[in-house]
Amino acid sequence: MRMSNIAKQIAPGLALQKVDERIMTLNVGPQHPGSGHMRIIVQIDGDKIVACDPDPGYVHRGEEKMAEYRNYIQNIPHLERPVIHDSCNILYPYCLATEEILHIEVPERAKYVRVIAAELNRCVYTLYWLAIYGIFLGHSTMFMWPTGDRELLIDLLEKMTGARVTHAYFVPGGVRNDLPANFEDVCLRQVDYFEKRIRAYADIFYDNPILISRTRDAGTLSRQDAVRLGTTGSVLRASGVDYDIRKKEPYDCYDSLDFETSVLKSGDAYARSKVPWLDMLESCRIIRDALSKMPQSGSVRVKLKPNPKGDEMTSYKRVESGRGTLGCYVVSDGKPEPYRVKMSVGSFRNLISLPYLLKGEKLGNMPAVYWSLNYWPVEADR
Amino acid sequence: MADPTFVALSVLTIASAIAALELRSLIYGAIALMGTLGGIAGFFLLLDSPFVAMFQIAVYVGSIAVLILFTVMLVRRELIFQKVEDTRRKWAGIGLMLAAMASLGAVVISSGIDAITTAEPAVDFRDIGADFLTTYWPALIMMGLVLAGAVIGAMMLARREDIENDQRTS
Amino acid sequence: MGTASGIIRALNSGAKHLAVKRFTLRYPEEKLKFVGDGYQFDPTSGLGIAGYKGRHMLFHDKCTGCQLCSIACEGIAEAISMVKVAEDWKHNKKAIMPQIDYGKCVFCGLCVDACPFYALYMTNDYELSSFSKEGLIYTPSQLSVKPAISQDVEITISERGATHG
Amino acid sequence: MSTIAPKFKFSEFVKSLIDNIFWIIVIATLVGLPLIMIALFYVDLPVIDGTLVTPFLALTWLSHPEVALPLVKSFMTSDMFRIMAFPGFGFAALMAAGTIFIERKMLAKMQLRVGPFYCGKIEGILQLMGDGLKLISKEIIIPAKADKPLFIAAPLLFVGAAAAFVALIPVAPGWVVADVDVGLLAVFAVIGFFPIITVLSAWSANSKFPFIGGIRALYQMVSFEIPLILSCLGVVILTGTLNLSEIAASQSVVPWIVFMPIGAIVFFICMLAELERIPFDLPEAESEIVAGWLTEFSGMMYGLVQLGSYVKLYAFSALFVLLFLGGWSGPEFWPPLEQELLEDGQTIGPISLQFPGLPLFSQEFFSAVIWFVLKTMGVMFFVLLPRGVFPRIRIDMLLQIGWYKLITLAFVNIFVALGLVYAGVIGPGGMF
Amino acid sequence: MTNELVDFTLVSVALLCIGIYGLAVKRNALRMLFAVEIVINAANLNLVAFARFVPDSGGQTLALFSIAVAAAEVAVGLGLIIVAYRMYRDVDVAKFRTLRG
Amino acid sequence: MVDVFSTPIVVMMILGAVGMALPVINVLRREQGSNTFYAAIAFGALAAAIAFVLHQLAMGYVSATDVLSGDVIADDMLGSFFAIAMLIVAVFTTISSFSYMRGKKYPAVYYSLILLSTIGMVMVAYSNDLVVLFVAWELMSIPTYVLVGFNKRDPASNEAAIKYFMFGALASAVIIYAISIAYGLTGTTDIGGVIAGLGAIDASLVPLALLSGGLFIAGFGFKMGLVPFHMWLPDTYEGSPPPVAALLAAGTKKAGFAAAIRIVVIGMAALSIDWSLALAIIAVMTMTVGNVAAIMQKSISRMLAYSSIGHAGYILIGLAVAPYSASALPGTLLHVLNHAVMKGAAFVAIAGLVVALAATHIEKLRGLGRRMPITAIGITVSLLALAGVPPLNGFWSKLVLFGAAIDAGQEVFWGPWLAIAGVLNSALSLAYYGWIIRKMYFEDEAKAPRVHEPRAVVAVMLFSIAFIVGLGVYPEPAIEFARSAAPLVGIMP
Amino acid sequence: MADQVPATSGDAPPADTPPEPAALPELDTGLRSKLESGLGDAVKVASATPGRIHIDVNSKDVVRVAEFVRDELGFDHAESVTGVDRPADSEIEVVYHLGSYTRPELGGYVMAISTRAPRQDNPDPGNDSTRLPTLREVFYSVEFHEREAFEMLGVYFDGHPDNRRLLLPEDWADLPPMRKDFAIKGR
Repeated sequence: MRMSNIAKQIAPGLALQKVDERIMTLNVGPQHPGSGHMRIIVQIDGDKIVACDPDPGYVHRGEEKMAEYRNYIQNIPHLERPVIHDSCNILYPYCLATEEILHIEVPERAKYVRVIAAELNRCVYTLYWLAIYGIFLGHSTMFMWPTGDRELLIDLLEKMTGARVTHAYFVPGGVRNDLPANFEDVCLRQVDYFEKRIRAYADIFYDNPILISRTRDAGTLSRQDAVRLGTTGSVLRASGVDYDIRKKEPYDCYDSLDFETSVLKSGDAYARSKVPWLDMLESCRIIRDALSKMPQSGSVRVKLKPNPKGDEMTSYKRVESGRGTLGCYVVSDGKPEPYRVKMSVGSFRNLISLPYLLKGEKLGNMPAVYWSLNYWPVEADR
Repeated sequence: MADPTFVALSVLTIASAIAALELRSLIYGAIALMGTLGGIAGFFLLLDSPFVAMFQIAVYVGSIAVLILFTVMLVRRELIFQKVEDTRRKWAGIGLMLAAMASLGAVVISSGIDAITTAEPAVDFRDIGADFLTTYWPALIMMGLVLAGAVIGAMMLARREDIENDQRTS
Repeated sequence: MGTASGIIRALNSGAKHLAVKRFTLRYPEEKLKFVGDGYQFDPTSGLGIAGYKGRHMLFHDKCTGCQLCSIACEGIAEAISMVKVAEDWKHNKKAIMPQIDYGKCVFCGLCVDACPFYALYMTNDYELSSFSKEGLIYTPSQLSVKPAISQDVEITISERGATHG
Repeated sequence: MSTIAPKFKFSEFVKSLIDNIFWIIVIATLVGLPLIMIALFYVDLPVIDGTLVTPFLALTWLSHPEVALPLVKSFMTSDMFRIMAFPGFGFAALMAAGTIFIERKMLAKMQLRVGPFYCGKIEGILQLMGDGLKLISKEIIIPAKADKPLFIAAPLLFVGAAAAFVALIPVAPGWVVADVDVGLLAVFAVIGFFPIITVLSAWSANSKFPFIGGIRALYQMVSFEIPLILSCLGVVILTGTLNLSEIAASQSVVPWIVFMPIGAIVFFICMLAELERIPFDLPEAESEIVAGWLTEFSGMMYGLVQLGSYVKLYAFSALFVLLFLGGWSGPEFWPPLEQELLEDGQTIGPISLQFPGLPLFSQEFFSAVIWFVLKTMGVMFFVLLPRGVFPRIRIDMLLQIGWYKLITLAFVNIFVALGLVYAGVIGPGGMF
Repeated sequence: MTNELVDFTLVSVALLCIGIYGLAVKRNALRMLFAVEIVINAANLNLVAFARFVPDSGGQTLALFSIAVAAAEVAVGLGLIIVAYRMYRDVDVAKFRTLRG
Repeated sequence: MVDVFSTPIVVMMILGAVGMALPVINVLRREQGSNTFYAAIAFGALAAAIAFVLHQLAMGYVSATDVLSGDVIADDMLGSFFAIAMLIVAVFTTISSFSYMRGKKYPAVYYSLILLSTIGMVMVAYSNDLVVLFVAWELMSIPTYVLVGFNKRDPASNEAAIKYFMFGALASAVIIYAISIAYGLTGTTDIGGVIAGLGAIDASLVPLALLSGGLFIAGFGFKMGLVPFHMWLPDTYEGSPPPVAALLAAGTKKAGFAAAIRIVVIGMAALSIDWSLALAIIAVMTMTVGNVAAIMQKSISRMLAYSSIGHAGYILIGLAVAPYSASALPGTLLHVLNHAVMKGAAFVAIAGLVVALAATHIEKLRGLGRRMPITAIGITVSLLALAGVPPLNGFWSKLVLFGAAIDAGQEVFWGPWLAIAGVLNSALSLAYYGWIIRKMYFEDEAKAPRVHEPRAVVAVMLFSIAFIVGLGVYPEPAIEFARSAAPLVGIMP
Repeated sequence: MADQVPATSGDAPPADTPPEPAALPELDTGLRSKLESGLGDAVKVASATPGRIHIDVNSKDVVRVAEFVRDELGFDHAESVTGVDRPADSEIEVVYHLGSYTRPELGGYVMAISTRAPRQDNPDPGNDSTRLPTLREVFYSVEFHEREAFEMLGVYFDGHPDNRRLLLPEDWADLPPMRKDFAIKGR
């Protein structure tokens, strides 16, 4: 494998020294409505982007450092903070890794409950992302519909976990509480309706000719470059790489469930925006399947020693979150607190491709391409 | 003697013509030029030629002034406010202008042109259209060629060659 | 002509939604109904009981002042502090009980998990806003009062769309 | 307690307001009225119907309907009324306000939410007034390096240009502020002002995002003006006049949209672009350039621009109605009132009711206005609808649509019109 | 008709002189363009005024032609000025001094 | 109404259709290059136009010169004469651009603009109405503004274009002002009507009529390069691409004379005012300034520019003495034709120099006789003809002109003095022309290799040598043609 | 503090005795043998579980090992770059987690390459001896990860084209925050 020519194309950093006077430097900055909690320094020549330098870190809060001071259980409410919409999934690899360190086997029912919660949470996250994608493209209905339909799933999660967004539901050894009574019926009904709703997005959004012409061929990432840049999740799958941790390295009960991974070939912003939507449809399928295969009774949590200590070992576990592969590397030195916790997050990995994708695009494509990376600034900063 | 509207219009027109040339900021100069053009359109209305007046506004204000403003805005900001001129040359020019104005004015006033009056109704703008299509059709075709040539030429001139049109070079 | 038909379909879809029921929850007038009484924890089985994690409720007759809730909170939000109460309980010689600062609490419920004596539960009350920071600090005696809440609305799904009541 | 105004109490605020109003009334009554009377003593008052009007007489007339109604009627035919109120700016502003309300409610409905709800008890009908009050009371912030005169003048000019546009729109036969022979050309002359105002305001703010937005607005407006004009030419060819009233009157049988659907579509799309409505709202694309050329406007300056743009929306919709939908023509709503009802009044049992000066307006007028308003509202609905359905398009796509597709379609439309004229179907000397 | 022909002609003459003054004195290419526009407008005013007093449609026709021609002229002139600005970063005609024989 | 199949309309249609088609073809073909393709199309159109004009002349469809016909466009001999001259110049320009434009961008735009400008020149010559004249004048001018500044990367070209544009725009503004006054005085825009009207105006309006005439002279004088209005000319000719300079010097300038003959001469004759003395003074000034300044130039294109100013002076002699001598206007026309060919050939030769040597400085001409023999011969012949050396055509036209001036001496005392000034100036000009020839042939560079001469330039050179020498040897048909084309203005009421 | 009192509820007996390490699948053993045969002494396998292999590499060899892993074993991207401060050994460990997209059979496999740089107690990021060769030329995807490790632990990656701050503020003047001797306030 030879070295990519990307390395030569992207100048080291952005030459922020005095450039030609007709090149305008825009701070699509933390206070600009088109960036989220980060800054993209964009240099434009007319309407064309000549260089771009992402500048994350505005919401960096040192979660990894904080995790070194708290024991394995106390870390849970902290580590879910980076992506409160996807809090189950971001806790998932931490719990898996901790279970490996503490040598815990999770009960069977807990695995299914975890999967249901994780899939619901993935949909919650994806809807939020989709809503912002809609408003970035100037499609206000696509902002309102997902935020409204998200309520259905938040409602379900609230019934399960007792909180609407920051669930703190997963713990090493299972989940914190069992499902409420009659949950399966409610869940099936709402998920069915939810699937109907998101299928209705096709007419107004995904099949909308204006949207298609706007996002087709915008920020195209070839399969080769997607691999080389180490992108993940929907960005990777939109470029035609069939890679999903749920299939490749099935955790908990994913190997017993029936679902497909959604892969598109074209690698442009349109494909990147469509893959999460297809994923949501698959999530509905997974939830229904998991509900039917779930053991009806049984414990959902292994009792732990108070203040458990792990072995002196490392563990690296991965799950598929809403933004791609989410890895957690836990180093234990035999104390109740982890020695080092490192989250390898999809947003951060996808950010590398932003300067590459935006170079040469029109300024009008900037929000479309940027947000199609499935980027969540808080998660990238951690 | 002239009526107040006329006096107001002429003051507006001439003052803004002077302002267009003398104001420090080019932007305000361009706006003053728009004042002149609008004043001329007002004269056209006074002269019962609404068609020409509207055409004047539509073309001059709608396109020429926009073009000028656009060009002015492309210019560096400090240049917009820069005013370089030779003082002696300026005063000589003013003197020359006043002399020319006086002599030409004298010629006009003494020429007995004010004897020309008319009581006939103004020309209907439909006649102009008829003229365009009957008598002056070669001129109309040439006008089209002029505009086409100007557009082709201006596009050729204004196109920037340093921007390559392809999006990415990979 | 794919463009034209796509545009017409989009317009049609938009127009059709004019007849779909509104989803909005009109919050001050309507309040969402939650499952159960709130989040509780059963220390013997080590499992929680599903419920909303709202304001806490403290049973003075069960609290021993063991500080486990406060210690559990220490690494998380540091919202719980143990304060003296002017009460005389046999099982609580030190007469200290948790006082919770809802300006800091993240409602994770780990304090409830930590309490071995069923003394601390969570209720469905989430309307805790106050004009001052002091108003957010709930003393043990405030925590002992069961909040009076009326929550009546649920998502209902019908032919014409989902709606809140 | 608020940290900004720690001693603030709402009741005291209301009390102070009431105090102010009380003292204003007292002073006005005790000082102002005598002053006015003294002043009136020295003013030459007009003679109406052979009687010298005195202030007292004028007041008595107002209470007498037979005298007052003709006075009102004559006032209604005055130029001032036309400019300020009925076919002019007041009417347009009312329509614009209605449009804003409808837009918000309709968009909310489409997006499965409620929209403005609380202000005004009934479905938030007073929300617009609330917003207006808020905008008026907000501080107007002018950027330090801005070109102040231009920056302040731009919103005013914008509203002025919109009002000038409205002045050219006839609402009913004879009800137009300025009945210009070259009305359509005048409309285009007025439209030509908008890009200049936009680009000047953008430049004067001396900020990057407004400048980019202004340049985008300039591109968009200038490039869509051409197909806009061309799409109207078909109508001009068929009617043979530029006067908007005559154009509207020429469609009493069949509206031109029947013969020229292509022209109508082109005009509609160009209209969306000229109005900077979604999907052509590039100058205000908030995810790219914050709020485009409106970024630096605050308080009532922003409010004025919004007012101007909605007045412009009304004017464009009305122009569409006049050009393609037959203007005010339509079947009358109710038969004309009987003559004796007007003269003798209605006798119900022992009481006979007199309606002196009842027909302030004729039935035709009412019918025309209602049809016109209905049609305009219909067009506005279609202008508002895309906002809920389409995303924003990109500037290169926009220019391509404008320069290639729409101009071609507009020429097709012209040839259709020419064909109709030469075939003798319609037009001067034709069927209609 | 309260206005007389001579009034219009005087205004036109004044504009002509102002325009020629501007062309003679100003060194800014854009200002020179302004001056040219002023002269053309003076001529147009004359044409329409005479056309009103003759009365004849020819003057208005010529005025329309001249307005359109002026638009073309301005387009080309601004193109040239933009090209010059890109090269010299200035719009001062006196700074364009490549050709001095 | 104008006949659709009359000469000017057909020429306009041919050239206009092709001129509009070129950019469209360019857009459709989606490419930049292929200069030869567009040049061939343009050349074909011009050749067809010339052929049509000649055909119309030969078949006798063209009426005699008649200003008072009342039509907006006159299909007459005067127009056809100028049309032939200008079409020849346009052909020269096009052919020399074969080599000059090689490898440059936007060839389609370039040739399209040349064709449009040519239409303008031809229509100026044919127009019989002030409206048409004005529009044609603009059609002639506006494309040349772009053409002069065609080398966008070249500061000289751009500066030349801006100067030319400023003066050109002022000229057209002045012309339309003059038209407005003439229209106001006579109430018509028909040239015949204007002339008739000016002949019959009130005495009190005469100052205004004079103002109008003066403005006309000023406006046309800008294009013709008469002396007070000549400042732009050297810079522009030097900075612009040499083929375009040929078009300007030999084409648009002559269109100015055509317009002047149509309006000034005839109109002023009708005004019966002694304006010819003013023209004569301008003529003398122009030729003197041009020739004296030309001596001091270091660049050959600048020298030719000043020389063309001088020639404007010679041509103006004809206009000045037109009322007093029947052979004045034929002389003018003849010199216009000859000067078009001579100056066109000279500038085309410079274009060849620029292509081959990339230089126009006089010192670079050393040894040109050996390095580029055909170009050198062409330059030599055309320069000699410009100087009026006997066996060449320039001699005959100058002879007719000066003869007319002497002839006019019977009526006005200054006529012979004009001739004397002309002869002196010709002698003066021979000095610097000779200097160039000396540089080319007698100051030999030691080891100068032979340079490849562009084939297109060679073709033009051969044609112009043939034309110059041919007309020099056998001038009768040209003189006869000019005599038939010249309008009769000498008849004073 | 936290280790005195149990933070979790329940007093159930701990899950005692770590389970026996399962036999490694064939893929793992194959990879391991390839590594050892291809690189010899340069790598030391620290741990291997199903789907994971963790190798220790000297900083001199890391580029060579990475190229071998990329070209021979087919790992084509880096998932994360973790810096671990080891004040006890006076070293800083940097762990590259590598995955593969192009080889389907390696989809569930993660290879961790661990290397160590000397640690200084008074760090001067970028100018002291805490340096490692960059792997950016081998795996383009480590660009931002290495920037993060640079600012968080003060490991300067020689040859990285863009050793700038990424997440921390530009004026951060304290210790690199992920080092163990950088203490959170109040702890």
